[in-house]
Amino acid sequence: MAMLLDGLSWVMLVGGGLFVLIGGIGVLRLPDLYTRMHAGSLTDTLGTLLILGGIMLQAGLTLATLKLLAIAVFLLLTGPTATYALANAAFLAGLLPKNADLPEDIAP
Amino acid sequence: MELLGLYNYWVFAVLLMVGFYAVIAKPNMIKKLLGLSIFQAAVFLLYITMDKVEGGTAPIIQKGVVDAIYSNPLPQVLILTAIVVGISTTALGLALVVRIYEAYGTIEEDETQQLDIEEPDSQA
Amino acid sequence: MTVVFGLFLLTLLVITAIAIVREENLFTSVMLTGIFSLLMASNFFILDAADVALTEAAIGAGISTVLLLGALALTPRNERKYRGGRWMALVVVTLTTLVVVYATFEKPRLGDPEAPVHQHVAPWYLEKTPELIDIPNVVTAVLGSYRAYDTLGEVIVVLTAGIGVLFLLGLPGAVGDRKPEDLATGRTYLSHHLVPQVVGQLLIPFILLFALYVQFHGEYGPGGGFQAGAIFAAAIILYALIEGEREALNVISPRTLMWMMSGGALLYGGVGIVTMLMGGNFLEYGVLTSNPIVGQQMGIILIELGVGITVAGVLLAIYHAFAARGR
Amino acid sequence: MSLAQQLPALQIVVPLLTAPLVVLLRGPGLSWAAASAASVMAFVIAIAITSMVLTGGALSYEMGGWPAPFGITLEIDALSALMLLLVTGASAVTLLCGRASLAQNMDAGRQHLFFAAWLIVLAGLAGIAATGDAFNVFVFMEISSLASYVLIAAGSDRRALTATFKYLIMGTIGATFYLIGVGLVYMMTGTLNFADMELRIADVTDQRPILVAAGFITVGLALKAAVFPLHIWLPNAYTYAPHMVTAFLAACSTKVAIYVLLRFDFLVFQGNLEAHAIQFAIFLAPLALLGILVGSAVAMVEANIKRLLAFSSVAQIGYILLGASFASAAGLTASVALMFNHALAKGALFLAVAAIATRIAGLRLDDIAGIGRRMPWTCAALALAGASLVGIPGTAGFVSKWLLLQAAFEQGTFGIVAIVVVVMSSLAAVVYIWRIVECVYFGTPKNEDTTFAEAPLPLVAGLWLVALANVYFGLVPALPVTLAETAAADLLSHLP
Amino acid sequence: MNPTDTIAIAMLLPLIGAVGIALCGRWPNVREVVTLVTATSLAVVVWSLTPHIMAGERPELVVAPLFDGLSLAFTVEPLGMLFAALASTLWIVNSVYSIGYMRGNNEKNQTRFYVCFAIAISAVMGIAFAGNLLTLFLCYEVLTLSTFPLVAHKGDAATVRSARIYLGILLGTSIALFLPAIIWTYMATGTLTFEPGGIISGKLAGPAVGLLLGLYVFGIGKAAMMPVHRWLPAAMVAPTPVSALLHAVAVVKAGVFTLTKVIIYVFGVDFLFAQPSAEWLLYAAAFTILAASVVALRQQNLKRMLAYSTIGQLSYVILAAAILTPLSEIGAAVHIVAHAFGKITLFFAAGAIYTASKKTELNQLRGIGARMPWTMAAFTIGALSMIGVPPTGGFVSKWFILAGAFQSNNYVAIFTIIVSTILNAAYFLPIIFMAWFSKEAPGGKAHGEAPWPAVLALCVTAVLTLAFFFFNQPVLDLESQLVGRVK
Repeated sequence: MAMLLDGLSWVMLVGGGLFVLIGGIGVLRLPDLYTRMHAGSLTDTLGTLLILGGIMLQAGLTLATLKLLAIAVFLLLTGPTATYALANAAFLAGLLPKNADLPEDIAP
Repeated sequence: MELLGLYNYWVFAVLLMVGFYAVIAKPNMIKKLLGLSIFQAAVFLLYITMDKVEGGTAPIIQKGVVDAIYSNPLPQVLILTAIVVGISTTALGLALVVRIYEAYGTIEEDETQQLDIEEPDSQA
Repeated sequence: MTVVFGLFLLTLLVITAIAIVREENLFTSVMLTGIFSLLMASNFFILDAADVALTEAAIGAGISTVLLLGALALTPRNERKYRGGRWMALVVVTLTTLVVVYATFEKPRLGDPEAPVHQHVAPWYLEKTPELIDIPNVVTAVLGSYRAYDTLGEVIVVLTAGIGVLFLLGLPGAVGDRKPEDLATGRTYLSHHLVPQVVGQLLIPFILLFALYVQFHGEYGPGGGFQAGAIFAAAIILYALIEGEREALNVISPRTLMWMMSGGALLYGGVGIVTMLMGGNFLEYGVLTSNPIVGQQMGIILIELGVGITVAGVLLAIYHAFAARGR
Repeated sequence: MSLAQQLPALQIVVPLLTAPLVVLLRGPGLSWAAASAASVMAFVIAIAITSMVLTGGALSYEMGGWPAPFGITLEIDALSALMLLLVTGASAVTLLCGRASLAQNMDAGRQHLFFAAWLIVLAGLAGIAATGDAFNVFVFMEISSLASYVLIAAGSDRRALTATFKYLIMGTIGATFYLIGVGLVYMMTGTLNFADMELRIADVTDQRPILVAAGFITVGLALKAAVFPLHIWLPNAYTYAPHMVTAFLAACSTKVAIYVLLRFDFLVFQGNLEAHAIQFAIFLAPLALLGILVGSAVAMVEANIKRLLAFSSVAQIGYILLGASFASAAGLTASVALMFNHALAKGALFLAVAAIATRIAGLRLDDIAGIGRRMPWTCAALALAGASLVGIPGTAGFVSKWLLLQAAFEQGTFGIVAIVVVVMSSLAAVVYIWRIVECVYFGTPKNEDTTFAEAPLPLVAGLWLVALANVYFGLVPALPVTLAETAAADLLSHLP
Repeated sequence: MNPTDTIAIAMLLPLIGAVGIALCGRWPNVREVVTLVTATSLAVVVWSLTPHIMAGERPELVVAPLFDGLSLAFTVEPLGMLFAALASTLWIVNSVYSIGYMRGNNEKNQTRFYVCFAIAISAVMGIAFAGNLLTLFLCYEVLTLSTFPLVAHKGDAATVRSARIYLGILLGTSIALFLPAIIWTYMATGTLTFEPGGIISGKLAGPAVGLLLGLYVFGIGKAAMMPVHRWLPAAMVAPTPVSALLHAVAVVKAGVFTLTKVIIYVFGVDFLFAQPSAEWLLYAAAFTILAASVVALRQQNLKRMLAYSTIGQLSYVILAAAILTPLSEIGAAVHIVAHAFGKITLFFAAGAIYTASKKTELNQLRGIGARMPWTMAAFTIGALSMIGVPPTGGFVSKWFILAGAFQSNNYVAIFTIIVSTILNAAYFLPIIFMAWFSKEAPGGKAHGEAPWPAVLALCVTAVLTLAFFFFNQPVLDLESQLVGRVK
């Protein structure tokens, strides 16, 4: 059982690390702000969540797990919010997605 | 390992250099303030580096744990103070910059100096 | 392992610093400064300086970034391009650095337990604290009792910064001729951002709670007045960002802010005066109660409270001064 | 514990804690009264402390009841006492008599903040002078610096802002340098207490970091003390600050930095660090001479009298440093006495400037031409203080000049150089002071209204108080000279 | 009233007078009365000291201890006594004259004039009675500063410029040379008190002595040794009473008096006599005498000519002191008096002429003797005294100086005195001749004598000049004490 949990946690940790890496590459490689944000959001949602989960499994049922849980919740709240705000601000600032063909009515 | 042991000090030196350069070479006042905070951060690093003890933990005494090694609390206290002093200086500096921009219409030091030279030395 | 991680962070620090200086868009520079402070904080953490890390994160990465942005909102965003000719500066800077490096060759290696730093005063603190003050966090003990005089000075520094900024920029309703009513009402930056508002309102209570935790848990874990004050201020600032200056100033009125600024310092100093009246030296908490240890703890809690109040008040006042200056 | 034993703490606590109270007071009058009361009380305490030091020797006070080096202690010897007298005295006089000049161009809504900042400067400077802890010096240095930025920025001219910014940048660099130096010393000794450092620094095997630390501390403090060529912040700061602030700061602030320099150099470094003694003599003495020459030279051609006096301050700082760089009993005595007497002379001069500024718009020489008839009292005091600055016998300035030359005579060939420089700059002083006095009395007024328009009474009264102090301490220089001699003996007793 | 208090009173009286004058500024007559009363009472006080000094007393007064061993102290000795008596007495005469002059030319700022004058006199008393070099230096500077407003009295640009020269040279030399000299002396000897026989002997030797002497001679700019004499002609822009009392008596005499005191009480005559490195002083003085006389010969403005003649006459005193023989020392002292009487008479005359006729140039003086007989008579007496013709005071002093010179076979001195006497004659006699015997230039406006106070004053001084030839015994007795100490 412990064996299994340990394995699972490691899988999650490695997976998380992988997503973070992908997110990083994405931020560097993708063409414009929106797509980059897309990649970035990958980092601070899935990546971090997996890592946190892995650590929780490592920690077992302790106060630490509780704290990690809280962190996870807050990340879930803040991450998307930040992404949203950023995108919205960029759009209002008149930054259009690369080669986007928007209908006239929502053009800024 | 011997050199790694000194790496912190060198980073301190380099940060010092970078910040100091920004302070004296950049005419933009906000840039100067940013440089100033880097300059101070370098010093924080110097102090915190010296409080580290190998295999030690933060100086929060756990009851019952015998012969635990703790890092040195004193530099931490000093740097807590220094950080606060730093932010206070930055805040005051920024307020000045805002007022200067309102009064001169620029925050580039060389330009303000130019304006001062042009202005006849009136009421001092 | 930690050493390698440390090297990594330090290198990142240097790179960030250089980027900050080279970047010509001040907005970017400011953002990078935030990152710089976070890196520095984590660095402090691996160097076993939890309290400093917390402070640097709260003040360096949080508050100072906000203040810089507040100032940037009132000044040009871009640094003017200008021709070089700064050899003098380069020479001075290089000389300074060389001198430092010259000195560092003789310095004790990182974490060397034999270093004189760890011989003289520090061990005494670590040994005596349990029996003299009996709180786990030695940093708080040193900050609050052994070197409480420094800390008082520090509070006054913060207060001075507040006084200075208010003197220069004014604070609607307290300093200068503007009243909060003059400020634009209603939702400000985020008027068309529904999501952040909802989430923000959701988070603010937790942030306040956390501030109180940091404030009163300071004797046992990392934390204390400065960090708590900064976090508290951050919460209110968030509220101001969501709901606008005017509303924020209605929540905590300018006069209240002034009272917080001075009140904290006065509370701190008052403790000292009381100890004097009770026949001790200035800030000698031992005399507060019959049992000196309890007295010490009491004193530390009180002065930490004073610190927290002043810091929160000043940081808020400064923020409002900047934010209200714009409109 | 008796009150007398608490005095050292009260000396700093009184102004330090009155400041937040003043912030809460609304209305300029009330806040001014509170601030004045606090600084007068501080002055009284300083006098009491001085008498105690003169009779009973140095005082020591353990903050929080923790003994050094674990806690912070206040160590007040003759030198500190002199500094305390200067700081508190300057503050008390300028505040009491300066109300009119301050209210002149500052809206009432902000004055309470201004007075709070003033008290904080006072407390900060006093704290530096009193403390025996190297880091505590840094804290109080920052307290006084930040607050004095506020005071200077209160100047009516927009150039006050840029001047303050320059001061802020240079001041912070100076403080940070000092911090680096203290850090290095702490790293090698593991203590922050001056006395303790002195003991432990001797055992440090390799002195490289100590030497570098000495360098950083000296440069940092030199920045704060406006030692040539690090003085560039001073002229504008003094010129565009409110006149009363100039009078207050010019009287004491730079001297406090020099005081720390002396303390560190003689108590901590020179005793143990051969190289440092030489560093002191080799680097500081020439800088002092250059400062004297340049300061006097610029002052001779400067047209704005405040800036003129500011440059003369640069020269005077050179004098103080020169005396110290002899590292002899006579030299240090001269140096300390100079601090006291220069504070008297410059304080009076800037007070006179403030008095003039209450009636005349500009402060260029041609603006003040021929006002001797309009403001006889002010101008007479101005001439008197000027005589003291020049060093006319019978004034305080003469005493210190005499001591300085006497010290220089002991120095052999270098002494001769020093004498020549000092004499030259005294002649320069005759010239630039005379430019003012002659302009005031014999210049032809711009506008021909010769209506009697004397400055407000309190201002003139305070001005004359200080001016007469110049004469008194010129004829009966017992107090400053005794203090100076004791201080010099203290400092030298730490040399090997 | 014991002598010690008298010293204090002698210095305080003029100050009190100054305050009184300032207060009475609104009513000129009262103000003048105050001036006269002060002057007379001062003279009485000072003279009341003479019997004590004659009896060989040396009353001392220590006001305040300054730093390490130095104090603000006063003592009275023959030379100082003589100087004080001279200045205080002539102040009365001068005040009478001033009243005539200032009103005759209705000058402005008269109150300031009288106040500063009183302060200057008090400073002179201080110099005369100073017990050590430091005290003397103090009063010396006070005198310089208090006389500045008198010199710059007119206040127009030209006056201020000359006044600047006046102050610049006097203050500059005193700070740059005099003060270092004092400090050097103090460092070398550990004291600054005036000791009979000097304090330097044995402490310094060789060229150092010469150098120190040089610092003193040129540091004491008031002695107007060339090349630091420029201030004296510059000071002639002042109203004539100032030139008369201050720049013929008080200030310049303060210079030579200080120098003599330094030579006698600091160096010590015998010691200096043995110093080859000090001989240059003699030649410097001789040069000044001759050069000044030649320059005077070429002056067209009466007051400037008198100024240069003063420079020459001052160097007589220095020369006499530098001959370093007992008789010559007496000669120095006596010459201070003799020249004072003579020169003040001349200046009074010049001032009277200006007041009556607004004439300042020599060539305007043709036939003026007919219009202003009293004035010109006095002028003649003064001039004769300058030349040294019996029966005038000038002869007495010259006699002693020559005697001293012969005593030590000092041919340089003898030669100088003879030549300069000829030169003096060469520039004074033509004036007298013009004034009495040549015809007045046509078209000159008619005018009579100056206001009576002025005439009265100049007659008095002229009489004194003559009287001093016959009744100089007291002075000689007084000063022979000095010599007694020198021997």
